[in-house]
Amino acid sequence: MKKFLNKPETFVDDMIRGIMAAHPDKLTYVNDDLRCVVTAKVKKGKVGLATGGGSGHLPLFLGYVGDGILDGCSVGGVFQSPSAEQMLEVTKAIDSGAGVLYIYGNYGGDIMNFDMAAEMADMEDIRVEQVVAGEDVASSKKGEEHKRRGVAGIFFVYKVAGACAAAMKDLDEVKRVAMKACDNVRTMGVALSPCIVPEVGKPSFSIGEGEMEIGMGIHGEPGIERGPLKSADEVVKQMLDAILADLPYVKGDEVAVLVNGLGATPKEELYIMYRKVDEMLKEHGIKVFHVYVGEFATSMEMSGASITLLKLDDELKTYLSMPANTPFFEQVQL
Amino acid sequence: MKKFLNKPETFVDDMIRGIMAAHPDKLTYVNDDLRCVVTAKVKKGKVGLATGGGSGHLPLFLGYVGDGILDGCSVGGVFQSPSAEQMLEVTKAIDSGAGVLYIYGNYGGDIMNFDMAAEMADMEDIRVEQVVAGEDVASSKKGEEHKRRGVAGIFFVYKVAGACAAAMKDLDEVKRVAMKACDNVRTMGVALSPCIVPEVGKPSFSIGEGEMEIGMGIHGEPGIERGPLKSADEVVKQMLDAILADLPYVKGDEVAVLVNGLGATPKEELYIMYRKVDEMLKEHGIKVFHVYVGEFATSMEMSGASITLLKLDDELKTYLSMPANTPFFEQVQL
Amino acid sequence: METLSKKDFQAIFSALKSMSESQKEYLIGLDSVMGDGDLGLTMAAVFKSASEFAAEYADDEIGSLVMKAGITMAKAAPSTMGTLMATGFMRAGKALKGKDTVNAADMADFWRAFTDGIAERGKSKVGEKTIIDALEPAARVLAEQASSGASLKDAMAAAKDAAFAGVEATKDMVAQHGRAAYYQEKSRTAQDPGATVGAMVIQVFADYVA
Amino acid sequence: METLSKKDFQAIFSALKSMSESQKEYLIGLDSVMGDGDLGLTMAAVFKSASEFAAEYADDEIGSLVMKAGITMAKAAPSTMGTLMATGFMRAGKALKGKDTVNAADMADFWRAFTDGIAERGKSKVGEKTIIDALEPAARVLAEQASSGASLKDAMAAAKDAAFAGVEATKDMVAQHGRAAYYQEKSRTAQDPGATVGAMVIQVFADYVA
Ligand SMILES: Nc1ncnc2c1ncn2[C@@H]1O[C@H](COP(=O)(O)OP(=O)(O)O)[C@@H](O)[C@H]1O
Ligand SMILES: Nc1ncnc2c1ncn2[C@@H]1O[C@H](COP(=O)(O)OP(=O)(O)O)[C@@H](O)[C@H]1O
Ligand SMILES: [Mg+2]
Ligand SMILES: [Mg+2]
Ligand SMILES: [Mg+2]
Ligand SMILES: [Mg+2]
Repeated sequence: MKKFLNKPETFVDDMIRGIMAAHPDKLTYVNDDLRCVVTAKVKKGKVGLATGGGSGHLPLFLGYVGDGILDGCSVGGVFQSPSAEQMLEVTKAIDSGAGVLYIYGNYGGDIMNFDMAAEMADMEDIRVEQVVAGEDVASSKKGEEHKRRGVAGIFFVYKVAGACAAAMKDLDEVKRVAMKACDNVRTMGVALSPCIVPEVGKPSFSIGEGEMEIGMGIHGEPGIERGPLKSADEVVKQMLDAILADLPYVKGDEVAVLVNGLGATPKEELYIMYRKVDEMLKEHGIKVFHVYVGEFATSMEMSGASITLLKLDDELKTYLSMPANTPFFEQVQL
Repeated sequence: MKKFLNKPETFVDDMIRGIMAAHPDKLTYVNDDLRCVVTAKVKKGKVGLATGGGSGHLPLFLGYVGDGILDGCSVGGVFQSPSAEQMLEVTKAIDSGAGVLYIYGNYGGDIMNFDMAAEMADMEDIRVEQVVAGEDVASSKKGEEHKRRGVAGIFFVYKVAGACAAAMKDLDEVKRVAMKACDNVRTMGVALSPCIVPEVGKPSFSIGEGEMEIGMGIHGEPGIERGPLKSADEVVKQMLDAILADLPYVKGDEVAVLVNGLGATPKEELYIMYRKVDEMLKEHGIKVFHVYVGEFATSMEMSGASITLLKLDDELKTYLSMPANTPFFEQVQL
Repeated sequence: METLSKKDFQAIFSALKSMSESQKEYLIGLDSVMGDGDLGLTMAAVFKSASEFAAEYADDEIGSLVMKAGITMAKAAPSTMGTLMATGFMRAGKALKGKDTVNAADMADFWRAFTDGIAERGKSKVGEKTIIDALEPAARVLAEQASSGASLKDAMAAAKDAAFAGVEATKDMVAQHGRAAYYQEKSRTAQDPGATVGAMVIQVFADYVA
Repeated sequence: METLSKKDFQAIFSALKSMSESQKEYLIGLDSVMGDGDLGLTMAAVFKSASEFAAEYADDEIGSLVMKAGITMAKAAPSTMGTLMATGFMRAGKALKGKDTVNAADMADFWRAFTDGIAERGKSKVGEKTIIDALEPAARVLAEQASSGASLKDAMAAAKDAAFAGVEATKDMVAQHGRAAYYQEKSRTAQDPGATVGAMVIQVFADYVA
């Protein structure tokens, strides 16, 4: 294991300390607990947006806390859910009367704890609604969308819901927009190499030299095909064909695209992949509204990538275009 | 070699095609040559800022072409200089009468070609000035600063010079500000693993399991110490001690900090490193004005990091704070 | 002992703490087979905090004692079983809302709410190799016993037997939830640690009223 | 032949093209030892474009013919030697500015400017195992010969010998520039490809005036 760290046990807390030290004007934490991260400037009367999840996926999850997106995030150990208690503390800190929306990925531990947190928040008279993002088409077949893992596509859900909340809409409206994004987003990933959880110290799985695994999850959950690494164009075609067929996205649709690196894969390669995405979307008569390329949801030093499409209507376009500003993500008005 | 690519020979061109396809509103190219990248909106009367260098370092170099920073970039093969001809074409495209400033790293091929391009531009009556960035304290000893490699610190030179040009200052003034940044910036890097040049297909050097190399260059140039990988705090201390002693940065100074990932190193680890940077700067009584953490100058999938300090005065603070917006780097007014 | 008062519940929480301490190593071992081995630690933490909370509890109402003990547990340990155990007690407490005494019928309500709360939170049901495989048979037996007029003592004894039978049954189930589910078919022969803890908790109640 | 006209320079560029084609494989081989092996290709490309440009050149002035041939070269090949060769011709052309004929003294100025231009651009000097090790002795000899009134033919013949002696000398130098420099002490025994090309170019001039 070659990592810059002090002790595996302090990996997460050292990381958050670094984040807090680097961005004191933007982020802070509550309840004397580094893992209850909230924006430094809670906006009165605005619906609060909270997320949470395991560490090891930066900029997920806490990286989207900031102006125009999320207000708070509870942080778990590497690949572990934060506790309901931490979620509750974040909820209390970011509620300013308009209620709080939880947006998080479809993982057992997270669901259980967010459910629990919502129940506890209810006891404290804070209205909480929940939206669970799950858009990895490789993780469950069509018809069983509710079983799908949430991966990089959750960025789009954060973005539009965050903009909707920033526009001072009420909780029901923000939830509706978040759910609309969930309904219109699809992702597929491919992994080339594993990553190492610091406290474990060795890779949790292996992919042979010259092999790739299509559909693998960001914690190493099994994919749908392991085989020889193909050319970038072939890999993209296989992934995008599956995404396009799933919603399905059709001629005349307008989409936002996210080509996401899982950690070690350089931007050079992500753009080589996007070249093919662009070519295929043109062939399919699908219009591209905006393109994001970079690391939006990672697995530490895993090498691999994912492709996400978000089908847009005017409302989603408006919210996607609004500015946002966090220590990990800046966007000016599109 | 596990990379998403089609053919090694088309690596760079496929990448640029992807970039152009993703950001057509922001970037374009001239002379029918993908490798002559210029901003989609040249601003009349503004000093043009050009850079250039080998591929494999995204967001260096072309990633800094955009509003508020650079206007053009000639792109070489992986780790190879672009040609003087390409530099000249970029120069012609971005000059709108106020002259052009070249800012590039201290590498033999780049220097030779930029010198040549400047000479050719002169023949076409375009006034060109040059600033060569070299701030890697590990690459040459104090007193021989002119021999130092330019690495991630060039970002700061781009940023302040770009803001100065955007403020419609003249060529001499922009050059003065760029040189001021060069004089006040210092970097030190550490590598944990090599990277693979696509056309070569295998690592150009190796670092043993459990080893690190302090001071290694971003093309694998030898560092100043190879030894067992130490704790993040120890690594940072060794690097920052060298940086602080070099300028030297002293009590009362105000700095901007850049913790840069070389490619495979996750943001989690960069922030663990920053935690120690922050602690040490506090101990030294050095004030931090702004912190950048992320990938600003990479070596494809190399794992490692660099730390850069820029000593600030009011002028540099003003220019650093101004907004910038490229496909790879967005900053709102600080 | 046909009805339990607040004092009895305080004693039960204290007994749960003792149980979790004495069983710590055993639970760590069970959870190490196909889990991360933390179960002994989290159960000790959970019941320590609940017992401390209960000991300080001033009011006579049992419902809110139990519910708030559940909240306390949730704050004490973030792992799966910590959350589920907390959920169970919170829901059981809600079911006992307003009660200063608890009889056999109330106890049946307690465990039904406890079980359903966990099943709902965990999205799990019988046969999926979880704590539900211990709780569901126990809750069902308790309901039968209570409606047929059995004593609290006899009802809880029967529930305990049903719970441990449920634990036995997990030795021929494939895990559908949590870390053990990664092992798929290989998980079949293992005894489920969560079910084991569930039965142990019921046993503490049964032993107290015996 | 005591003076060269524009036509002669056109012929020389044509001869450079032929030379670079016939030496292509040899130069590739030399550059493959400690370089990337492209030198034969870049020299062929550079002199092909220069010769095509020169053949079309209408004016009689030699200075701008040579300088613009240099610019043409710069556009033809991006590698180190492409840039340096282009620089050499551009600077030599500037030195001949306004001249319609070139005598021995002009030729000395040509190679002095050529050599200094490359040394300046490459930040290199004698002894660093580069093309300068062929050019500098040749330029020096030419200056001596010209000032002592030697014929163009004799002066160029002496310069050629000095250049090839310089190439020989690179076989006991450690490379300070370019890819070969990565090899440090191991680079010592190799013959420098850039110096070799430099001497070959001088030879083309010497052969033409012979
Ligand atoms: N979704 C679920 N519903 C009910 N019980 C579950 C569920 N997932 C796991 N369990 C129970 O939790 C036990 C493991 O608890 P614990 O060690 O706390 O898990 P972890 O350490 O993985 O968070 C399992 O033996 C199983 O009985
Ligand atoms: N800085 C320099 N100054 C002068 N000559 C140089 C310099 N660097 C390299 N050379 C010459 O260039 C030759 C290699 O040329 P070339 O094959 O074009 O290089 P590359 O392919 O690495 O760009 C070397 O043999 C050497 O003579
Ligand atoms: Mg466990
Ligand atoms: Mg656990
Ligand atoms: Mg070469
Ligand atoms: Mg070359």
